[in-house]
Amino acid sequence: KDSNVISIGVNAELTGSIPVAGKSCVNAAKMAAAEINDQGGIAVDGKTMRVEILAEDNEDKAESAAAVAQKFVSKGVVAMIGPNASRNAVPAAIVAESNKLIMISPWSTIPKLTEKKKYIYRSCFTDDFQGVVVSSFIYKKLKARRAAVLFDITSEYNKGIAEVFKAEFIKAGGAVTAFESYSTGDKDFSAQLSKIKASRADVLFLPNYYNEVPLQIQQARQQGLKGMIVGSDSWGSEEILTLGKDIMNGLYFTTHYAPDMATEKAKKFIADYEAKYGAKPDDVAALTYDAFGMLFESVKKAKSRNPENVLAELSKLSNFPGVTGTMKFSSGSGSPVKSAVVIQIRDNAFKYYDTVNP
Amino acid sequence: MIMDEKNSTKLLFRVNGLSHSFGGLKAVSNFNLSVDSGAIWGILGPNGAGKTTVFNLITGVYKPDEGEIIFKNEYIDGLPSPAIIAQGIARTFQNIRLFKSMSVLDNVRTAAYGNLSYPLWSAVFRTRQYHNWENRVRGSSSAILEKFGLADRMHEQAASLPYGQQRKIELARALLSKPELLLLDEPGAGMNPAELHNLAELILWVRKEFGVTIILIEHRMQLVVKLCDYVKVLDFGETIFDGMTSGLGQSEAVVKAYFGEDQADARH
Amino acid sequence: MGLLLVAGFAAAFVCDTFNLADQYLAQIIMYIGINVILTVSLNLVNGYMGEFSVGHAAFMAVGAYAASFFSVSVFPQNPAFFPLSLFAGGICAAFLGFMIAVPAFRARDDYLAIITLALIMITKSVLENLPWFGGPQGYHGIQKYTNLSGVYLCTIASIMVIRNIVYSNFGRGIIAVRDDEVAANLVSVDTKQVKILAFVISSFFAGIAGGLFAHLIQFINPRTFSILKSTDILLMLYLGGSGTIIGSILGAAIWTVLIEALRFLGIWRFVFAPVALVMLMIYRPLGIMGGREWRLFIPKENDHGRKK
Amino acid sequence: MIVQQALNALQLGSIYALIALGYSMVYGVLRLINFAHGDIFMIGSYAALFLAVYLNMPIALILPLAFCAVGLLGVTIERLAYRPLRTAPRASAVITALGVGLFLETITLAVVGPEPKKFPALIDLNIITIGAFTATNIQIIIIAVSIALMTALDRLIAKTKTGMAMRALSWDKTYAPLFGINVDKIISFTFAIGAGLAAVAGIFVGLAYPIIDPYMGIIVGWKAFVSAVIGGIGNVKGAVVGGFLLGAVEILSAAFLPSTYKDMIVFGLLLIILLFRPSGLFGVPVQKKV
Amino acid sequence: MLVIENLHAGYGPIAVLHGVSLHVDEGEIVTLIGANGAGKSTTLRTISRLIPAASGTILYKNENITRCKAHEIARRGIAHVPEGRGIFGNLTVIENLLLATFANRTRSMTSPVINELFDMFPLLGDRRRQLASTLSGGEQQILAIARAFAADADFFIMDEPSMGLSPILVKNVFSIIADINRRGKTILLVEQNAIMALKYSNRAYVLENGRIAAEGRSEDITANEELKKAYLG
Ligand SMILES: Nc1ncnc2c1ncn2[C@@H]1O[C@H](COP(=O)(O)OP(=O)(O)OP(=O)(O)O)[C@@H](O)[C@H]1O
Ligand SMILES: Nc1ncnc2c1ncn2[C@@H]1O[C@H](COP(=O)(O)OP(=O)(O)OP(=O)(O)O)[C@@H](O)[C@H]1O
Ligand SMILES: [Mg+2]
Ligand SMILES: [Mg+2]
Repeated sequence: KDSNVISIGVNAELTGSIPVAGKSCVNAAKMAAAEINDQGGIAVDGKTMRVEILAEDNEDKAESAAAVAQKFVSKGVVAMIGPNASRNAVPAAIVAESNKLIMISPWSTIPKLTEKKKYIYRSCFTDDFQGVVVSSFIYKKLKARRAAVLFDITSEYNKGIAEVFKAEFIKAGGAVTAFESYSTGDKDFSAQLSKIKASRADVLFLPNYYNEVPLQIQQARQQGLKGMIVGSDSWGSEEILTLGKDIMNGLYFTTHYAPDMATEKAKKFIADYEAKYGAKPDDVAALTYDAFGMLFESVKKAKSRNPENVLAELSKLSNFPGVTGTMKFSSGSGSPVKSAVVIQIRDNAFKYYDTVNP
Repeated sequence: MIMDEKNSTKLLFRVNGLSHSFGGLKAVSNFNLSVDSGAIWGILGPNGAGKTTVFNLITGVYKPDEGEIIFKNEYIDGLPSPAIIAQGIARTFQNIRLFKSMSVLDNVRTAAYGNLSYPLWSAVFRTRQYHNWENRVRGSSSAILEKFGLADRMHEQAASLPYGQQRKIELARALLSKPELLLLDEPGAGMNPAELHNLAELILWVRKEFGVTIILIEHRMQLVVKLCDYVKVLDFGETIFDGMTSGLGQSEAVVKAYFGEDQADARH
Repeated sequence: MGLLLVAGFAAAFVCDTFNLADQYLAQIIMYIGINVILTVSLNLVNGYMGEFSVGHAAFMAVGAYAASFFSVSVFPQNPAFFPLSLFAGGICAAFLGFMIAVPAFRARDDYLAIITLALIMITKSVLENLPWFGGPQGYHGIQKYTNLSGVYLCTIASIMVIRNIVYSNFGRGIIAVRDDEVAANLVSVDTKQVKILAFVISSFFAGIAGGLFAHLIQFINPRTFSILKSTDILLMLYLGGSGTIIGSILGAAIWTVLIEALRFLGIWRFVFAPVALVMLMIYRPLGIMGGREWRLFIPKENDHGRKK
Repeated sequence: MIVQQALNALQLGSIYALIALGYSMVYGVLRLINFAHGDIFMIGSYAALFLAVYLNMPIALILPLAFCAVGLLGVTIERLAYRPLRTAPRASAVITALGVGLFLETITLAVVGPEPKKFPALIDLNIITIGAFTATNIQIIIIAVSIALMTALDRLIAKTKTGMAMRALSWDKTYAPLFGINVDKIISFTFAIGAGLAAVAGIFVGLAYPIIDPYMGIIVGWKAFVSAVIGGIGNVKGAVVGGFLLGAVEILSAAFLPSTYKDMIVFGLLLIILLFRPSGLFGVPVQKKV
Repeated sequence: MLVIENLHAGYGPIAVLHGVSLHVDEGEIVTLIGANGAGKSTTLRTISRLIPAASGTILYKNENITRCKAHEIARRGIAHVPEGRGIFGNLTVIENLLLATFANRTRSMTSPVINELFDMFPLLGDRRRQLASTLSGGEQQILAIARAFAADADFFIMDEPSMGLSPILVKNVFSIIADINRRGKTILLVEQNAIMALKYSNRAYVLENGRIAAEGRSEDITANEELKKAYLG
């Protein structure tokens, strides 16, 4: 073990069903490390140390995610960033917690991830919060009373948020007229969409990944579905614009940050990322970058690599100015309190529309 | 209970009015046979007459459309094959069917499955019961193989042996289940006259040694003449001759359908 | 031999009790053990019986969910009850194996592949829709009861049981079904019974492996038990060589270690690994062991020094 | 509604059927479940994307070119990976196929990157509306071309000597050369046609569902395999009927039953079909005389 | 017409033929006899290249065909009735016959040709649309023989054509063999029904353990007491 580096593990889905997320995560991680190293590193234990990234592929498999976490424990990393999908984050978190390894998941939104855990953090908000946000947006802002949902039932994120939304929307007084599902990899949604059409919903909520959403919208329009369509943070990759083109215009989704309203810090991040990788950062990249930001901040404050010291600082973090908004941790929870934004797609670009605070 | 109609000799096996068709083709119709203990019966007939089908019906490969099959005073028609075999009927196949990946010994031993007398857990924990039974089966299998002159090739893969020896393995396998009735489907196919001679000796010896009753299907008259006490000749599923072997040549129908006019020539 | 086994257990037990082994190493060893159980048990159906089942992920899933259900909700939260939960999981999986054996009587060959594929899809869909187990969000709150000695015991037990079955009258029946099912029937092998037996035993151990897996990872979700899990097991089985126990063990160990060791290659290991696999299949179609069994796994009474 | 859904089912079914044909043909000749076939279909989609975006070709050129290029890929795969295994146990070949599939996926992932790609609109979309019923010209083209291709293939297999040779090989390869059949050639031909049809399906998927990614072949591949089996694997008519049936069941079960249970219903139905017709709808049970 | 010199062949590591030399002249019927496992079928399989020759040469019509592929040999006009029949069970009887014309590009299967075959073998005529796998053993054997004629070859290799046939059909088959021989076809025959075969053939070879042990005119072989005892019973 090199005694003069701060090693940080990245537990990412480089192969398997969400390789894009894995790649963004590793990209952002490398960028964050390079930035801090360009500044000379971080002063800890009386020395200035460079940051070293150990990125490992977890194949988008629970057991591999756990194995990678265990490997990082053996290697004595200071902290682990990732995994991103909840199905991998949860088992990795179990390993991390029992081995006292700090873990920050950029993207896992399942509420259970951080419950009753001391060492587990995340840089995104949870499904619960987002479900409320989407529901109130549709109910209050769009003034819609009849909503339909189409979601991927085999994916924990999609199903989780769809259910929270349904409960919230009904609680608010609306009606969920159709609650339809499909399986990952399906390409034809015509049957579900015509049921949705027949249910006379005003709004369709699609809490699905950006690589599927354009297909769904295209087919919805072909079926003659004319109402508004709303999405969640899983839309938050500009790829969705390339894939969907015009049909995306006018639609809303909730997410972590809006590029056009971004802070200086965020603008710089976006520009740097684009310069380095030739593509706009997606939400995984931004959240990973923030996970690193929070971690670096805590290490700096603790002036130590000792996990317990770092953890003490991390848990106290308040008003951390991240790319994806300002975050703070309170009451011992590893889930940050942060605001969500609503974005509207206009002229083939993400445009800030509204901010929702917790 | 079916009463023994005949006299002193014991009736072992009886088939009454057996019929079977494939689609529109009536492969076997109204086939009757009564076999006494210890006899050797031959079933003859032109190609496609339905002989193999009769064996398949007896051993439960096909279910008869009509008719009954009675073995040792019990109806066996409609039973699944393993149950029929376990009653004491064994057979060989027109095209040799050995278990290719198994050793000669294992091929033969497999036929003891029907008499299995230890439970699964006994095998898992290798109890005394397991060892006793396995030793017994191994003993009787090697004994049979020994008698067939195959003892030295016992552990070789069955498929690598020459044709003639494979036929013997099949016969040995059939005998392991201690059958009372043995059905042989063209055992002499592909053998030269000298080998046929040896085969006949072997079958006679098997009858004596194991006390089995035999029904065989055969086209090689040399074998039929030497072995069979009685023959039955089928043509288009119908019986055209039924009686002592010696009477075969006298039946005009048989000569016409089976031997062809120049009978002497065919009876080599 | 017996001594060796006891020593192995003692070593595992000591490591567990005093937390001696490196946790990462221990984790990988346990994965290997679980994979060996899966591979050896699949071998019974795919190797010895010569069918092509792809349903092991489903049996594993049922074992995992059932064992977790028992350990979380039925029995007291105490490791002492873990063997019971594990066994219950195995039984549930075995029951599913029994159910699938019935259509398997009728379909043969590649239709069995399809039936078992359907089984995976249905099992996964059921688990996604059952509210009690968390659906796609997964089953949480499982305790870590799986340890080295547990995995060791189960692995050895599965190997011994399958070895003893294969080299018994039942095993000859199973192999006879592979070589010639019709002929097997006609030399008194009850092929229905044989198939039920093979399926039930095979899925029982897959269920055990699932239970161990669940209590190691402490979290399971339906996606873990997708068709990809089955293909992994298939790859391990045929990599080592089906129809031999040593082949299954080697296949599981090599594949697990290789994928783990080459993790740093990222995507590229899944470019190279298949190429290596295809090359191996071409030059050794029967897998690494080439159909040869290790003497250790042939019971004394069956060992004839196999002439080539 | 039902007419509308039927049309949707036909479109999905055509695609399944085209891919299922490749499975079935290869299976028919080699008794090999070519698990790489779904990935060949994916390559077909990418090949068309390449031709359209980088070489700016029109659809009329892309279809035949992609057919040939991917057909050649099929032949190459057979040549390199499957031919050496022709006498090996069947399972080795199946595992090799799994390996080839995995290779095709990851090499695509590594080379073109994991980001999904937008498939260009090669045909201008026209929506035809008659009352409440809407159809698109793309739907109609897909269905028509698929049916034409399948009919041609069925004729080929049932009526020509080559077709007969293909069927003969599935029964026995050792003795086939005795009758002047060039086994290698027939097998290569089979792979070429099967892979070519998969490429056509790949293009059609691109047209109908214009987002493609390196993993798109997995699910569709399995489903096409299921179609082939429902119909009776090794049987061309069966593959077509199986494909349409699966498309119909998927669409109709999602349309008229709770869509959460879709997979359960689809695969449950498959189980039931196989329970009552263990060799598939059109499969002739393999009868070997005892 | 066919000259084999010092042929060695076998199955993988197992050597079966240890230097077989024989020749068949145009218009002849030559019989090859020998005990089970002597290597008769192996010899025939090597000629039609179902298995490769390890060494030695095979000349057909003065051309070396030792390295030709099996389908090329068939297309040169050598028809092989294999042991175990090798019929295609999933094709119908008529399709089996049609397929055999693959070997002869110039011959399209017109109905007169098929009808001629069905006239020759009436047993098949009744079953022309039946799947070959469901034929009885003897029917399959007849189909295998008929199929060899479909390609209109010049040279026929027949491996135990009478196996499993009833006496009447055995005679029938032999008379057909004699008949096509009269029409100028050459035949190499392996038969266990040696007496019958020798009666119809011009010359014969005796194969023992992969070597030619004796050869001569058929009458001489029949008369040889020693051979008679070993092979003719
Ligand atoms: N499964 C089947 N489907 C259709 N026809 C069949 C089937 N099995 C047998 N047959 C037909 O039934 C008839 C009787 O067949 P079988 O095998 O019993 O004849 P065999 O008397 O044994 O003839 P051989 O002496 O040639 O073996 C034949 O004409 C055959 O074509
Ligand atoms: N596929 C094979 N693999 C290995 N050995 C074989 C194979 N086929 C035949 N043999 C062996 O080759 C030897 C010669 O066999 P061959 O079939 O040529 O004999 P044959 O003279 O035709 O005998 P038969 O009268 O039984 O047909 C035998 O010892 C046999 O065991
Ligand atoms: Mg017969
Ligand atoms: Mg021979």
